[in-house]
Amino acid sequence: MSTEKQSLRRKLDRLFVPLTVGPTMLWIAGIIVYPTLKLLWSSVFWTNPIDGQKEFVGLRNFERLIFAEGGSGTVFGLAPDFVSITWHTFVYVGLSVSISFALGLGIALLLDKDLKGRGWFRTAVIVPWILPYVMSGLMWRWMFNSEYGAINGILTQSGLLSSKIAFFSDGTLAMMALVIADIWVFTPFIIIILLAGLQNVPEQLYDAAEVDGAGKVSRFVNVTYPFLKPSILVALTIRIIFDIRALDLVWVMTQGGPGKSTEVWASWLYRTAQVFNRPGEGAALGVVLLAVTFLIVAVLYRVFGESPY
Amino acid sequence: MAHVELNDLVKEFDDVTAVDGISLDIPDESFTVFVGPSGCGKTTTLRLIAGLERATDGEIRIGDEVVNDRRAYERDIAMVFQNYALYPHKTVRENMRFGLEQHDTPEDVITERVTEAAELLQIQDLLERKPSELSGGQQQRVALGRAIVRDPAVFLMDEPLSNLDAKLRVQMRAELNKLHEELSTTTVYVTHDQVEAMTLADQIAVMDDGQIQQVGAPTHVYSNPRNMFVAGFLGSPSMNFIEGTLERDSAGKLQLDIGTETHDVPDEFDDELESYLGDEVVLGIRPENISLNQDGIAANVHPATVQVVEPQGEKTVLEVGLDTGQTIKAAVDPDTTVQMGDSVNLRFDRDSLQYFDPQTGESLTYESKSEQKLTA
Amino acid sequence: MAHVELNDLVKEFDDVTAVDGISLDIPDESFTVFVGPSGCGKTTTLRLIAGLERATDGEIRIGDEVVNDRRAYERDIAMVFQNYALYPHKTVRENMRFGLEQHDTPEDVITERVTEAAELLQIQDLLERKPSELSGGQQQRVALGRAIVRDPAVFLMDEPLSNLDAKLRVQMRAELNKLHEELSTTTVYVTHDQVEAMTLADQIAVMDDGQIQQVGAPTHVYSNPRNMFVAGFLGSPSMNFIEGTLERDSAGKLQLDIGTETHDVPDEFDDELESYLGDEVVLGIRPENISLNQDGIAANVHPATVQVVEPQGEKTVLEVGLDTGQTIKAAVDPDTTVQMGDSVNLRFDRDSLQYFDPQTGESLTYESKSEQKLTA
Amino acid sequence: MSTKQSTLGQLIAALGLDTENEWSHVVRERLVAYALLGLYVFVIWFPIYFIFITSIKPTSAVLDIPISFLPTQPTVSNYVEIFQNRPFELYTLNSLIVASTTTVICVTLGTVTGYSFSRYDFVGNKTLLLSIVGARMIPPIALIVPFFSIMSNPPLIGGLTGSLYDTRIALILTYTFFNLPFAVWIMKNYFDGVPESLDEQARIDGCSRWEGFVKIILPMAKPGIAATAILAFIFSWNEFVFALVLTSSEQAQTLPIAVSLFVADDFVDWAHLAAGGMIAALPGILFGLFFQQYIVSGLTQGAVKE
Amino acid sequence: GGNGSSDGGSGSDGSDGSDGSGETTGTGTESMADSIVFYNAGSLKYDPGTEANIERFEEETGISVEVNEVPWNNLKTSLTTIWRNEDATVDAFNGPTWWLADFVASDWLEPLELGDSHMSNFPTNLQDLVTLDGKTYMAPEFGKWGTFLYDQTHFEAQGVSEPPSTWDEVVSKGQQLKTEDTSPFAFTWANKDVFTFKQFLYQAGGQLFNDSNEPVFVDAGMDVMDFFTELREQDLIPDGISSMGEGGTGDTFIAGQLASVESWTPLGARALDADSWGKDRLASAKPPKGPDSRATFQDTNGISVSAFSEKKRAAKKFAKFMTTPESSKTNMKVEGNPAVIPSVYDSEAIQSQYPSWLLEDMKFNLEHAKSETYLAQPQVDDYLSEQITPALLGDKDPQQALQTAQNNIESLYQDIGLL
Ligand SMILES: Nc1ncnc2c1ncn2[C@@H]1O[C@H](COP(=O)(O)OP(=O)(O)OP(=O)(O)O)[C@@H](O)[C@H]1O
Ligand SMILES: Nc1ncnc2c1ncn2[C@@H]1O[C@H](COP(=O)(O)OP(=O)(O)OP(=O)(O)O)[C@@H](O)[C@H]1O
Ligand SMILES: [Mg+2]
Ligand SMILES: [Mg+2]
Repeated sequence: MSTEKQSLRRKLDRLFVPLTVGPTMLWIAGIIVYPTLKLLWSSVFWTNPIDGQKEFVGLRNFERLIFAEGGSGTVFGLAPDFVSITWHTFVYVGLSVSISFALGLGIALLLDKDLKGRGWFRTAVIVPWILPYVMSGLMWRWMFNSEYGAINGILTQSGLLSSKIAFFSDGTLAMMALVIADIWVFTPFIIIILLAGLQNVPEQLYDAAEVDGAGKVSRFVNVTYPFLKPSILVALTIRIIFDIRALDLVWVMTQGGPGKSTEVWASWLYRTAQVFNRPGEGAALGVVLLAVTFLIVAVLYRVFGESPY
Repeated sequence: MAHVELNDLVKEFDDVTAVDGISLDIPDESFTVFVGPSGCGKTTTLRLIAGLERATDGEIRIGDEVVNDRRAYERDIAMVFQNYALYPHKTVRENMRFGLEQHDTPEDVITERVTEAAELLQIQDLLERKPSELSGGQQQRVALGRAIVRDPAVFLMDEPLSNLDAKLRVQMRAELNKLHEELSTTTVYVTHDQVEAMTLADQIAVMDDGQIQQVGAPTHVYSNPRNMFVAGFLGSPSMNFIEGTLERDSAGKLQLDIGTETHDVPDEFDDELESYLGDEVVLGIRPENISLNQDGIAANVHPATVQVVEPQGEKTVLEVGLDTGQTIKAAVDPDTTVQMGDSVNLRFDRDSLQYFDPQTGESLTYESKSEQKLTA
Repeated sequence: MAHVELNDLVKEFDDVTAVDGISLDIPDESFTVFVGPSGCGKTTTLRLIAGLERATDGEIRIGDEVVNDRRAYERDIAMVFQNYALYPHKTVRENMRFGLEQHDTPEDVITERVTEAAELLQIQDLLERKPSELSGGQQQRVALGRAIVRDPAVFLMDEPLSNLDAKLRVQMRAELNKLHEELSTTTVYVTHDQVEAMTLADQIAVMDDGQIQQVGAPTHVYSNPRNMFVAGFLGSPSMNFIEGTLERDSAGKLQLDIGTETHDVPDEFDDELESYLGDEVVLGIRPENISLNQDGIAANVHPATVQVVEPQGEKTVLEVGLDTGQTIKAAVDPDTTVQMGDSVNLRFDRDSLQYFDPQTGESLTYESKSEQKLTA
Repeated sequence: MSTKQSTLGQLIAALGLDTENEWSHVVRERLVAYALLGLYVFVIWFPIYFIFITSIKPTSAVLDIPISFLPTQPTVSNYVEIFQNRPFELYTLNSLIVASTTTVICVTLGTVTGYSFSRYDFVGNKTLLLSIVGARMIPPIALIVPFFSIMSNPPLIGGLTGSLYDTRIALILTYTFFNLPFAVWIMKNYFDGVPESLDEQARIDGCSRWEGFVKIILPMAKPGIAATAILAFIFSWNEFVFALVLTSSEQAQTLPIAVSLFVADDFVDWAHLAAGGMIAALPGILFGLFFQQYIVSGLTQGAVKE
Repeated sequence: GGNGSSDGGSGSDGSDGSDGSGETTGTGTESMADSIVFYNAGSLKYDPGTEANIERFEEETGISVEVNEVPWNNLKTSLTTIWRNEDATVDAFNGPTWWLADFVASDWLEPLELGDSHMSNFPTNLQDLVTLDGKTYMAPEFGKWGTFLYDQTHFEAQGVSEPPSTWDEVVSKGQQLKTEDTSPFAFTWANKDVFTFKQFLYQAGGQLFNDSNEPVFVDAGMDVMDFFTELREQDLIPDGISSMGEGGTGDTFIAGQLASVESWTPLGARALDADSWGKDRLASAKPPKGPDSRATFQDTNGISVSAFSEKKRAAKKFAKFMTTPESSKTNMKVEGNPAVIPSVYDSEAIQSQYPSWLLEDMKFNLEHAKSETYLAQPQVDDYLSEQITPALLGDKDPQQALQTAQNNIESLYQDIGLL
């Protein structure tokens, strides 16, 4: 090898980290800095939705969103909207993430087995995620349709129910429909991330654990789980981040209704910023969401954030 | 504690037959050592006993039960893996505790046993480290520790001392010996270290190519190999083989024509060898049974030239060229003053001679020698 | 090809000092063997030379260049890792080819070298397998093969034969020897196998606790240990140490009072030992330098009782209790007929005696013995 | 064993369910696995089936009660009608281009950056990683307006490109921004599970960091890369809000927009919607089937595990 | 923020002055562009009438129209985003009248200057709706307002000969019309709850706001609530009204499960085409009279031109063209969209296509439809919706719900400086 080539090679090698990290940082920074600053900036302004007049209000947007300005129906001085929408979000995200995680983990473990035809199973299992969310949302709206939906069809035609259920007229049922759709759509994501993570578990450790007398559960806890942790972290974090700001399904299926019973943070933000044309409050909500997400991720990091080696 | 029985055990991987019909009885409380060349199927056999591989054919019994379909964790065994297989995310202590916890051992017993084992293995100071922070030998000791804290029906150990230095290895060997004397747990042990095999084993099983070549007490197998493979495999440097044609000398005594010289066959082998008269026969003699005879010619003394002198500390190995042209090895006293090029006379210890059929490799004198031993 | 120089090399992990100020000259074309107890820092030293760890302090030179800041790939070394580190997704062949491809070796050379190495290592039939389909010893041979196909400035080998059986190990040792003779590549080798160390090394470096205790030609170090650690570490079973008080007997000759008996100090040590008169001194004698003297009492013959008889094939190790109560080991002829409980007389070979300061562990006779050797 | 085996026997053997060659517990587990997977697949495919059934019903029969779950009078008229009106090939093409370009960028940058984050303890490693992931925590909905203005008047490169509004490039840039942080993060976590001793061996074999990374580590990171790629692809494939705001015509509109165009203000035409939905789903399904072997092998060709 | 509207005025005077003069004088710096970009809500597939008219426009003027289809739910978002960035991407769009107030207040729309001759085609209530501060901002294209349709076969079968003409009759005849499979009455619901409410509010003589922007709907709203409560309690409307989106109502009606229905869509046209329906079965009527009138809610769609457009002349030309009587007729012919020009109903082509009783009722509705343009429409509607939905479902006291809504809206208006 010529010395020239060699010194180039050395130079490139020394630049490995800058060259691998640099472009990504630039890319992200280039496209994030402005919008982020803009978000923070907007959150301390109040824009009149009518004439677009801007006014610096400091933290008043936050105050208004989170704390009730006196008045009735407040919980611990928090705005009733904030409380109820937070609760909906919590229910929606909590239920759909936990159920789809459990389901996804189970399926990933099954698919990790040495099964013939698992390739087809894997593809079949991913499909719900490939469909456009809008399409999925509409599909579930159709499934849950009070008259012609398949769910009502099955329930009544099989004689399980005598009359049809109007899923979208009842807050709880509508939320349930949303959660089911969400699980349906996003479980494949969990499956895929966990399935990839499972490939990193050294097989010999299963042997060691078996010899140590570990049954199935113990092997999972003591061998699979430690190696799966990074993937669990990724899966849960991304899943939660997605769900907290998931808009598509809610918007397509219920638009937050009936009433406000399925309004979640994402739809609230969208409504505030885009529909009501109140970018300042929308931005403030965005900042709150950002903080909450950070908090959740920090907790997840705490719990799952160490590598097995 | 339990005896282990292997009946016609076969294990095939896709296109490789790793274990090819092994039958072996491993008595309760015995210490059985597997030896054999690399890739002969030792580890696979251990894994079959452990329940980590499914036998393609044959039967495995532990205690009186056929365990072919029992899972590893149901078999109550402890195993030291050749590649350690430590849990990377657990500390040394946790690695050692784990097996005990799995068997619902009371906390105080766990603590006690782990402390004890750690001391014995000289890893007390490493208990809070992760495996990635340990040296090779330290990792191996942890792997060993993980097994010996247990109180299983069977111990399976796959070259558990291979990465330790000689001194530590002697200590560990002694500890394992003591442990076995105390607990009398049936132990199956794989090693490539002859000394380990000889000193630890109640019975030694020599494997080759997926099959067991010979089983028996270690000294017995060492001095009475059933065939050339076993003879050549055990001992280091390994046994010298000298080919020759069997004939009778003028006095009617059997002798081996080994080219330009002859070698006198001791009388007691007359019966076994008679039928090979005129045939090719292989003479086997271990290097340590060859000594330098500088006094003068006697029976079975062969002149030779020293080609290589290899001091190994406690002994010195000579590579010597016989006048026939063949090179053989002799292990002699380290104080020897012979040098390259010296002419020496080799004396073959007549009690240690072995004869083999060059075609089948079978020992021609196995039965008679074993008898000798037994009657002795 | 290059010489390697370590100057005051230090490597600290968080709270562990793995290498604690090593200085060593590894001459060009030499074969240097590191030995030392498990965890003493051998692997770490190798990794420092390889450039896989960054030295905390000190200097590493390869050729004439300080390479502390050179990357591993720029150092032109080949290394066999203690834990193999084979690429799991590549076949054996690909594993072996890879290093050559990296160095732009022409295709035909690659093919040739890989084929050759595979034959030499007896893994020709395994070339298309993945590492996970190999036995432990086979994997180790692949790891070795991956290094020897290369033609680097320095070979680094970390216990490359630990998982091979004795026979194969002897073969491989010979092959490595041959290879080194042919290529003369500077080689740094870690082993815990004494025989390997003795037979392969031009120079041997005995390490303990991150420091080098002694460097020198293997036989020299074996027979002239600088201190009790080296003396005790080399040799298996290891050297016996007997403590006593130095005094003069009625005849004015130096003797060691070892309790109920005395031991006569050979005259040539008078000079070195004189100053210790009345002090504690440790006598060292290797088991193989003790023989059974059944003829009658002579100088330095000690009566003892056989406690354990351990036949090891080529020799038999006796554990014998001296009348002083101390237990020592003796390696004797395997043909011996002594049995447990027998009373024997031990003869200590007077040329092989060593004396140490019990406080510092330093050999008191090192200089004189080395001189002897050199003048001899 | 007889040479003639029943088809069932052959199937059982092919699936590894014959007790003769396998552990009985393994066979049992496999059976259970097949059963559970079968059930799961059935349940998740049912809605798709129902939509499909809806789409081949005559418009009028869609609202028949009782609902028929079998195709009684199958017709393709809904499809024909849709196709007459919709440039689905364009939407699909847009979706494909946008999603695959985004995927390539994210996987490439994400993999190299993730690797550096996993292996090198450079200054600010933790902070940078945190800020990368943190960047992604801002709810995208809150960024619609800033993004629109960036895209319609790109800073720095604006003079060269002009407005990126209603171009695929705008979508690619946006989606890359959303996916890259995750890609980096997933890959970082994945590389954490690949033993470092292999990097070392590569260096001994004479590989620079680049070479070792490309030749040794990359092939072992296939499962992680596959997962990242799928994530990036599907996210871009499915994204709706930004596609909506940043595009306005079929030169850049993607499939999700196409689907939502079936929803009119005042009524939902289920039959046509179902047909349109099926069409919109088809590229995804075909794509999935086509790449299934890559997905599967990507997800399984792990380093540490066979 | 009082200068919002005045800004709008000066804005159009200043920067857009050349355009304005261009339109009136026919000369100026801007020549007629040869293409414009038109944002259509949803797929043109569902707007074949518009499609036909666009073709005619292109043929006749040589100006090509690039139609960008934007999903209906999101058109407003798209437009808002684009205009907040003062972007010229959009030249014209079609949308509902109730967007106008906000758009105009933000200075995002260009006055159309359609001229009296054009505007006089439309009924005055509609003219008022698209005129703010004396300028016309939208050319009404096609109408949407409640149509009362009923299933004549079912009525006959239950022995009801005449459709109900008052709220009371809805209740009394409802008892007769009710069968196991069929509900007597239904109206659009789901996310259109506010429209539904407003329609009944107008029939009750109420209004959301008075002339000084004060919300004043509680009293009339209570009439509506009482009516609804009665309907619900007597089981005269289907369960789960909140899932009765327009699609749902229409579909259910066509499926024969509703005796009568109030709907905004061209449901009449759809029902006529449906299987097992026909002129004998479908019938229409004027909406039942409430305490005050038979008004319906006016939800007309029209075409507006962006203030940021660089092709305003062509765009305005387009807006005008699309809303001529001829275009209106075409639209109705092709798609069944009720025309917003009364004279169209008298044209021969239309008369021959639709039954005269249907046309008669449509024309009646067009002329009696009511609406309001008010600012911050989405949020106002939201405040209304979140209160009346539970009230209508019986989960909340109606009086309190209405009062809360009114209070909320009032403070909203105070907040944004309207009160
Ligand atoms: N990454 C690490 N972190 C902390 N301590 C370490 C690390 N690597 C090695 N050590 C410690 O440094 C010391 C030297 O280790 P090294 O691997 O060099 O030993 P060795 O001489 O090769 O031993 P062996 O013969 O057992 O392989 C040991 O005590 C070991 O525990
Ligand atoms: N998973 C596998 N797939 C294919 N062949 C295998 C597999 N495991 C082991 N083998 C082969 O089976 C044979 C026996 O392997 P085994 O590991 O039992 O050898 P061993 O006696 O333990 O050797 P060593 O002393 O080298 O560890 C070897 O030839 C090996 O290559
Ligand atoms: Mg093995
Ligand atoms: Mg080491």
